[in-house]
Amino acid sequence: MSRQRFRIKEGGKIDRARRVKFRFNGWNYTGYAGDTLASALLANGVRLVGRSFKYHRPRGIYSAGPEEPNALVQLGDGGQTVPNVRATMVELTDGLSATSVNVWPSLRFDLLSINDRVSHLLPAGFYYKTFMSPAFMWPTYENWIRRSAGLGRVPEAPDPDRYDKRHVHCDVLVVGGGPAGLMAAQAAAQAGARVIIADERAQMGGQLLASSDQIGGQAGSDWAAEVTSDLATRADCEVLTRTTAALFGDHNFVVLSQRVTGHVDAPEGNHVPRERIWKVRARQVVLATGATERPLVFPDNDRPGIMLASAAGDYVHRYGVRPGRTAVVAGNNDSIYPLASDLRAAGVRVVALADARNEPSPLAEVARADGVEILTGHAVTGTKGRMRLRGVSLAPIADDGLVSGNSARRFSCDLLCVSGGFSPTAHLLSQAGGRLTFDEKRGCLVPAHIPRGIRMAGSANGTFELAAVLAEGEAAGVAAAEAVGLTTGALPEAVVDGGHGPGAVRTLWKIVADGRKTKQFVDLHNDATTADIALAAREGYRSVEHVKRYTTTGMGPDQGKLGNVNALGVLADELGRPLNDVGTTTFRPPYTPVTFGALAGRDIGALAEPVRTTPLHAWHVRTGAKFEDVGQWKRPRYYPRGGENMAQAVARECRHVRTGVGLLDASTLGKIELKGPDVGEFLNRIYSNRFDNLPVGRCRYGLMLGEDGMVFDDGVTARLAENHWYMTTTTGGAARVHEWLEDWLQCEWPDLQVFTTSVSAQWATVTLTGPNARHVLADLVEDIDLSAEKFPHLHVREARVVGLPARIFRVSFTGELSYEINVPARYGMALWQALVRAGERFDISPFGIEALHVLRAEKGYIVVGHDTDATVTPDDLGMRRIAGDKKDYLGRRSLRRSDTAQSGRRQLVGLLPEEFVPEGAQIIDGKKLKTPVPMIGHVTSSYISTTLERPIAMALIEDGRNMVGERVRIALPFDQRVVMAEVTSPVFYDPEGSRLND
Amino acid sequence: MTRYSALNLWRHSRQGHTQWPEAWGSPEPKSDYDVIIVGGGGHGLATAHYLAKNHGITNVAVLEKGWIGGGNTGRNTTILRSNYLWDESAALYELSLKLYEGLSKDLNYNIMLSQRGVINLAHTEHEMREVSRRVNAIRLNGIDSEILTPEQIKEMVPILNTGPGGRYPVLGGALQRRGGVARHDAVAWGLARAADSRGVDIIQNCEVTGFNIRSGQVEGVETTLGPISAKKVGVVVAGHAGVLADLAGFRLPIESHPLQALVSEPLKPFFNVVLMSGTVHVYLSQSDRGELVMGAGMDTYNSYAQRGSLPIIEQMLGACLELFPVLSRLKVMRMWGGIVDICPDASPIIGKTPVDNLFFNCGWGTGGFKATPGSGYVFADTIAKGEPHALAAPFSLDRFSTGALIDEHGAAAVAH
Amino acid sequence: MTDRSFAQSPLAALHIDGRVADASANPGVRLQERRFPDLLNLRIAVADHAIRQAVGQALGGVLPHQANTTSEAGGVVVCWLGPDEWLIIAPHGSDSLAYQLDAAIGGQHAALTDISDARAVIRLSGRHAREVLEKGCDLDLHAKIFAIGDCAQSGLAQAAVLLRRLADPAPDETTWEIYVERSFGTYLWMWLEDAALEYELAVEISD
Amino acid sequence: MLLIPCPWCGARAEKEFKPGGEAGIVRPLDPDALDDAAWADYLFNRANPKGWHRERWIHALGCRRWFNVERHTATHEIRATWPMGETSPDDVERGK
Ligand SMILES: Cc1cc2nc3c(=O)[nH]c(=O)nc-3n(C[C@H](O)[C@H](O)[C@H](O)COP(=O)(O)OP(=O)(O)OC[C@H]3O[C@@H](n4cnc5c(N)ncnc54)[C@H](O)[C@@H]3O)c2cc1C
Ligand SMILES: NC(=O)c1ccc[n+]([C@@H]2O[C@H](COP(=O)([O-])OP(=O)(O)OC[C@H]3O[C@@H](n4cnc5c(N)ncnc54)[C@H](O)[C@@H]3O)[C@@H](O)[C@H]2O)c1
Ligand SMILES: Cc1cc2nc3c(=O)[nH]c(=O)nc-3n(C[C@H](O)[C@H](O)[C@H](O)COP(=O)(O)O)c2cc1C
Ligand SMILES: [Zn+2]
Repeated sequence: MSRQRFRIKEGGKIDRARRVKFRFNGWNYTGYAGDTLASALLANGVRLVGRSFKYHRPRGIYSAGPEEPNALVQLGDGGQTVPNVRATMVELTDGLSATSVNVWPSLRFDLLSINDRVSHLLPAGFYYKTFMSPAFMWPTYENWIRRSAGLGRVPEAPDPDRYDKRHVHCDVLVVGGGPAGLMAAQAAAQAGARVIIADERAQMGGQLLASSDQIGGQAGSDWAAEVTSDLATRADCEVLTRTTAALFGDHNFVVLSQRVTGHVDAPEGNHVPRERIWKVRARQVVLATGATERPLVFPDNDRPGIMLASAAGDYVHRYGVRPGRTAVVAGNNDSIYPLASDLRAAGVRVVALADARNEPSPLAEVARADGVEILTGHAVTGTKGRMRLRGVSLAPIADDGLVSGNSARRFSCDLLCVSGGFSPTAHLLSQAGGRLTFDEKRGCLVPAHIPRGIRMAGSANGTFELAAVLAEGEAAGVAAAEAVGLTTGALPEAVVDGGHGPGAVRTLWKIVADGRKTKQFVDLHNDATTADIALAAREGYRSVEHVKRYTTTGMGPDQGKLGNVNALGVLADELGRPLNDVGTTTFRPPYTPVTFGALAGRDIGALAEPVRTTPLHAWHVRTGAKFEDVGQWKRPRYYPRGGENMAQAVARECRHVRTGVGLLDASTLGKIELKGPDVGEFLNRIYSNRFDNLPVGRCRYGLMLGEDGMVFDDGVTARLAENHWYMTTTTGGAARVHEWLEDWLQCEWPDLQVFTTSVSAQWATVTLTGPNARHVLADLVEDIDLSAEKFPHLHVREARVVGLPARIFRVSFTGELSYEINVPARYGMALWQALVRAGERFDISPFGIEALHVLRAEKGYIVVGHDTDATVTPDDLGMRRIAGDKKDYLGRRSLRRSDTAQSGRRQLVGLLPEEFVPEGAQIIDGKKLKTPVPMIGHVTSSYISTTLERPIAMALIEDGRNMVGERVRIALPFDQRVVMAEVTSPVFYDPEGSRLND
Repeated sequence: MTRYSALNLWRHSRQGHTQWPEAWGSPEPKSDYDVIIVGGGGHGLATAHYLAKNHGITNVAVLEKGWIGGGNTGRNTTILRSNYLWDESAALYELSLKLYEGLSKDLNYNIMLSQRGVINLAHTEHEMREVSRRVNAIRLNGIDSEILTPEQIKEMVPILNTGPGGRYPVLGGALQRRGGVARHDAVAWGLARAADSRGVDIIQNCEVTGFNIRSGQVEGVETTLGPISAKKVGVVVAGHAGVLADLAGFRLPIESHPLQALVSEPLKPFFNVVLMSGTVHVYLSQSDRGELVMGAGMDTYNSYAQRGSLPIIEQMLGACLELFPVLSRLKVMRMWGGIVDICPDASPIIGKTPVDNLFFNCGWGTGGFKATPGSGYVFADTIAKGEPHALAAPFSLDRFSTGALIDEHGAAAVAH
Repeated sequence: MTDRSFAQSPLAALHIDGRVADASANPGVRLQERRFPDLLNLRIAVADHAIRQAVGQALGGVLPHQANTTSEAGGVVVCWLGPDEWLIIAPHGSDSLAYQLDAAIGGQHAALTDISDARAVIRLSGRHAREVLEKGCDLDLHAKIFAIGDCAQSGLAQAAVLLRRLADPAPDETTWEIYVERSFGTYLWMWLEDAALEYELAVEISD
Repeated sequence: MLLIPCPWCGARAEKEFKPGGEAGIVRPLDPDALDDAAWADYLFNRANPKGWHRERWIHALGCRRWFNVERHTATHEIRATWPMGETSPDDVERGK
């Protein structure tokens, strides 16, 4: 166990009282609560943490934040393993275990580092130019490419953790808890606004935690803590740490992703989610997301031990870690001077500071006084060391980035801190539709167009001096509050000590050195180099979007947070065009990667989608029904008895209905009440057949067509009173039909006096059917005469059944004498049980939808969506009779279109196949099965009919009605054979309808 | 054209790859072309390629308002298959798949075609019926297609949740083994390079802003780079078809909607087929670079914004985790949208328009990447001859008047 | 009316009373089924002021005309559902109300529909009640925006609901009634239980 | 995710709504008077503009009213919403 040799004696925001044990690549280490995995590894002197994506080059920790391109690890194992985690963002907890990704067999000895040796054969896009012949080898090559790509491993077990979501609304959302964000939040909160402030990191404070800047005479970090706790105590203010604003959507909709557990002080309880998505609808948004420091591009700029200057500051101040022993600092702006001093104070020897600018900085004096050798007009021109940095070369650089002669000086060091300037973190602004422009003086892309309702503040806006950052934050908070109609007074003025900005920046996109052996990485993550960009430009891939895709710059998990601006610069140089001409690639969500689990939330497992059940569901379950999913509904498919399989149960259930009596739960049917004087006229337009002449007390089957003339729903509608109608729809069509009716009523025919109300759930519907149905019901019903004369087919009655108020319809989908009995849903179970009891002496049996389908097919009744798709007209179904031409109705005109009106379309017929054929089987023209085989139709429904004791089917066949009596071929291509079938009328059973009229 | 080959790669490596020629040039537009193709997506480039290759028409310009391949060609989930229900569709998509099978060779550009098999899951009896109908028809059309049992699917996709009690139980599925994926960018770039090598002008950053139409006949286009005349104009602009039709003075049965996709962070290979579930809108494959590439459903409102709404993504990921519970800890790396051109019958429109010599090819909606070479092939033929290619004829615009729609809605809710 | 003991509430299959036992000692959320309220759906044309007035009178007040508000008189609550639609919530057994309303309508064009069995009604209260709702509902439920007595139709999780805010039972607690289509009742209850777990849950004896 | 001001209920999240396509398409009073092409125009052809679009939405999870929206299809900005059957605020201003 190592001793944290690189831990500074004092300081940092870590809790030195709490030691934390962890493992990395199988070795044991300790760190402190408050550490990240990265800071703890550095404290333990671990420099080599991973291998690069393509060339498998040794890599170390490069940053201290979400932009980390190198230190990606696999956390834990089993269900809880997490691939591709940034070590810089993982808070250290006891027992944490991590391994490097993309290495084999080990981090130190990685076989695929051979790629680095043959990298001259693997320039950008090499795979497009090779592996083409012989063609049969490509799958092998592809396999090899696939195996060498990719990073972490997928977990092997389901995720044991919970994820959750929350919708919130606020007046002002502040993203970023640095000085700018804290000021903005404070100003807005003081005005009485509902404020949410979110920061990705574990603590509020942003760069204040990583510097020695002071505000109001106290350490910046203390100031931040004070403001934060003040905000946290306010009623309408939500302070969210460890919360990333991941997505900026339309109309100020911002998605935050919060890490709730997994850190030392995480909330307790096993139902607490691991992550929570906050969906924020903000009236105003302040983006105070700071800036990301840019790397410098120079030969071999990727060795372990090279890191961002601000990251070095972060490790010193936030974590009390010395990121190295001997350092060189290099940059193109003022920020490196305070860093050099800070490093020295932390006990790091700073042997040289290379400032690319020729003008000495006013800040240089302090560093010089500290004894740091300052080289102006110099840049890094090379580095040494493979598994870790051993030294750097610094040389004077001409205006065009050319290294002048042989003047390089070598410095031994194990740490190189680089600063290539600062890029405002404007991802969210871009997602929201904002635009950026390159500012030469500040050397960065700054907001140029900011959409309404959004304000930029601080470094995110290209403002880098602390005093100005604070002022801008406050102004943004005040303005946001005012925009929602609130007023606020000024906050107490904060006097700043330190907090210098970068000053004038000398942009230097790459070093022009000779020697092809070295690589200058632009995208550390994806191993894209300046040579790759040059190659892309040379080959004609000149649009910045082409360069991105050809070189894969910016396409890794860091999405170019570090590399993109440098890549633009390199490309602009290459094309000889100003950077603003080159433009940027598109910023896309999420800002940093978000887990699938969090975005799915609790809509998984049993809650993935609602399970809808009828009032009789518990009975079906108790009776052992097998269910079928129909949309979101669970419907009993069949009720096996004893050891029955489905076919046996269905055959028995059919027999019960045909010879005795059966009982079906039809509660899922859609039901709509229509009231008003114009319902009859309305239905005339909605249904293809006429309804206004339907007498009170009767019901009628109707077909609904889309305006394209195709059948889209069917059902029975009853007239309960002069102005009171009751419509039933298919189960799946219930919601759609109701919307359809309202659509026409509200938008097209507002003059019609019709009100619709959905009552699908109000009624439990039980179908009692079979020759004995009347006998069963007779015992239970009061008030009405059930005789065929008094209550014939297609009539409706209101009555009491076992004392329950009921609406009874004589409609039949089985072909037998049927009663559809509707009672208020609360009494559904009472009714069902009463019917079961009363039916005992007739050997009543419940039956499921499978038997129903057999029974209805025997009668030739269609099921919309089963025997039809979106291409079937009433005439195709043989229902021209109820789709006449006497009145206009929806879809009618379409039936007259030349193709739709032609004869010989696919028409519904019955089939008597010689053996059972599967639904979906195709009916073919001709004898041979040699492809392509002409097809003339397909089997829509197919069953073994118990009643007819033979297979029957329904089919849509070209000109089918003219083929009745002929024999057709049904192809079974898997068995390479055909089955013959006779074309018949689809009505196989009781064509006169005597049974249902009984 | 410098041939691409391993040998040449090695040769060039000795010059530090500094001597590679341009894959395609960037010429100034000429004043006059035989054919102008509007839209430098895969379909437009393929059209130009086949005009030159099959018909010897090389005085052709492809006008692209942005960068070639930057439309839906550059933002789709790259699923290729030809298992369509209706004969007309099956023939067209099968032509395309066949062309894909030889495309790397034809273009001398590796499009990284990966025929790892496409599985369509069925979660309900209804979907099983659809699978049966479709697979039967496809097989009889001579196209490879199989029905799989849940056990067979589990064997091919071990991480699939086929356990009892799942909200989306897997009852079976359809498999097309020749289906797969291809690198979208490579398809566009390879076609561009091949067309360029035959003399086609590829002109980027050139937006068509109007048509010059005289007595019902197109004579050229207005562009941001000035007017250009042409004997014939073919418009292949996917989501922007409606905009261009408006410029030409007619309306189309097309609406533009955002369709979203996302990629996860890259992972070691673990998923070796292409899997689609139409009802729950999950479409996924793992790219050669290791990301999971996933398609989601379509936003139902009109939009040209190339981004969609979050609920679509949430719904897709919920369903995805129900099917693949082990993916919960993966992370979304990037999400984006494309503008798809939706036709009422989910089939494309290829051919003549009310304006003479002006041809449109659009309406591929959520599923046209797989059609890229086939579409270009028949469209080039149609433009060259002035009459619809036999395979394109059923997809003419007047089917909306006659009612002879080719309704693929039944075949897949979203046809990736 | 038939004997109430025949009647099954929409959530009967959950045996809610059996879940009461596992209550936490200091629950942040309480759940309860409100059983068998009388529910009437009422539609009157937007411009039909006369019927509105007559119906309002029959209800002992006025029909709320402001969106997303309720009115209450004599234990009967009327929720605004839309410009021509209201939900009337009355205590169980208010049979005469429907007759009075029918009388007020008097054969004119309006639609009064009994939907007492078409909804499951869940009451949610406690310190964290609002947070539970916020997990699945897009509405702004802040006390200042969604006041006591307000109502709104929206989505909760994957179900369509009517939400109604009742008086606060204690200074830091809120109470809500959720009306959902009966067939979604079990789903929504399970969803609410699951959502409430992190705040500790108590199930109360049904009303 | 859009925030859509329902003319009746106020601003609500997109999830509560469903779009119904281009607004103002009137069903021909006498369909028989139309030839196939004219009927197809009513049935299928849409303006589908890139820019301001007048369209119909229904507040499906709210008041269940259809209404009109004027929305920009490239930026998604919503300029106005108004009830079915009424004139758009814009047209009112222009005295249409
Ligand atoms: C998220 C998503 C997933 C998809 N998944 C699949 C899938 O898995 N499988 C599949 O087969 N298909 C898929 N598709 C569909 C497929 O991407 C498209 O159908 C296909 O790429 C269309 O190609 P295209 O060349 O016609 O159009 P595009 O590639 O869009 O090209 C059209 C070009 O026209 C240009 N243009 C537009 N207006 C003008 C103008 N005025 N002047 C000049 N140029 C103009 C555009 O800039 C664009 O480059 C998907 C689509 C999306 C968005
Ligand atoms: N020395 C220099 O040259 C120099 C240069 C630049 C900035 N600075 C200093 O940096 C500070 C700038 O202050 P500031 O407030 O603008 O920025 P900041 O960097 O201090 O704070 C920004 C905060 O936003 C958070 N953040 C970024 N994106 C986020 C997202 N999507 N979701 C959630 N959180 C996110 C970050 O975690 C960070 O804490 C000042 O102290 C300034 O002096 C100094
Ligand atoms: C098949 C496919 C794979 C992709 N893989 C990646 C990837 O690995 N990394 C990445 O950043 N983007 C990836 N993208 C997304 C692109 O970066 C980009 O978002 C997409 O092409 C749309 O373009 P736009 O975002 O520039 O509008 C991929 C896109 C497709 C179509
Ligand atoms: Zn509304």
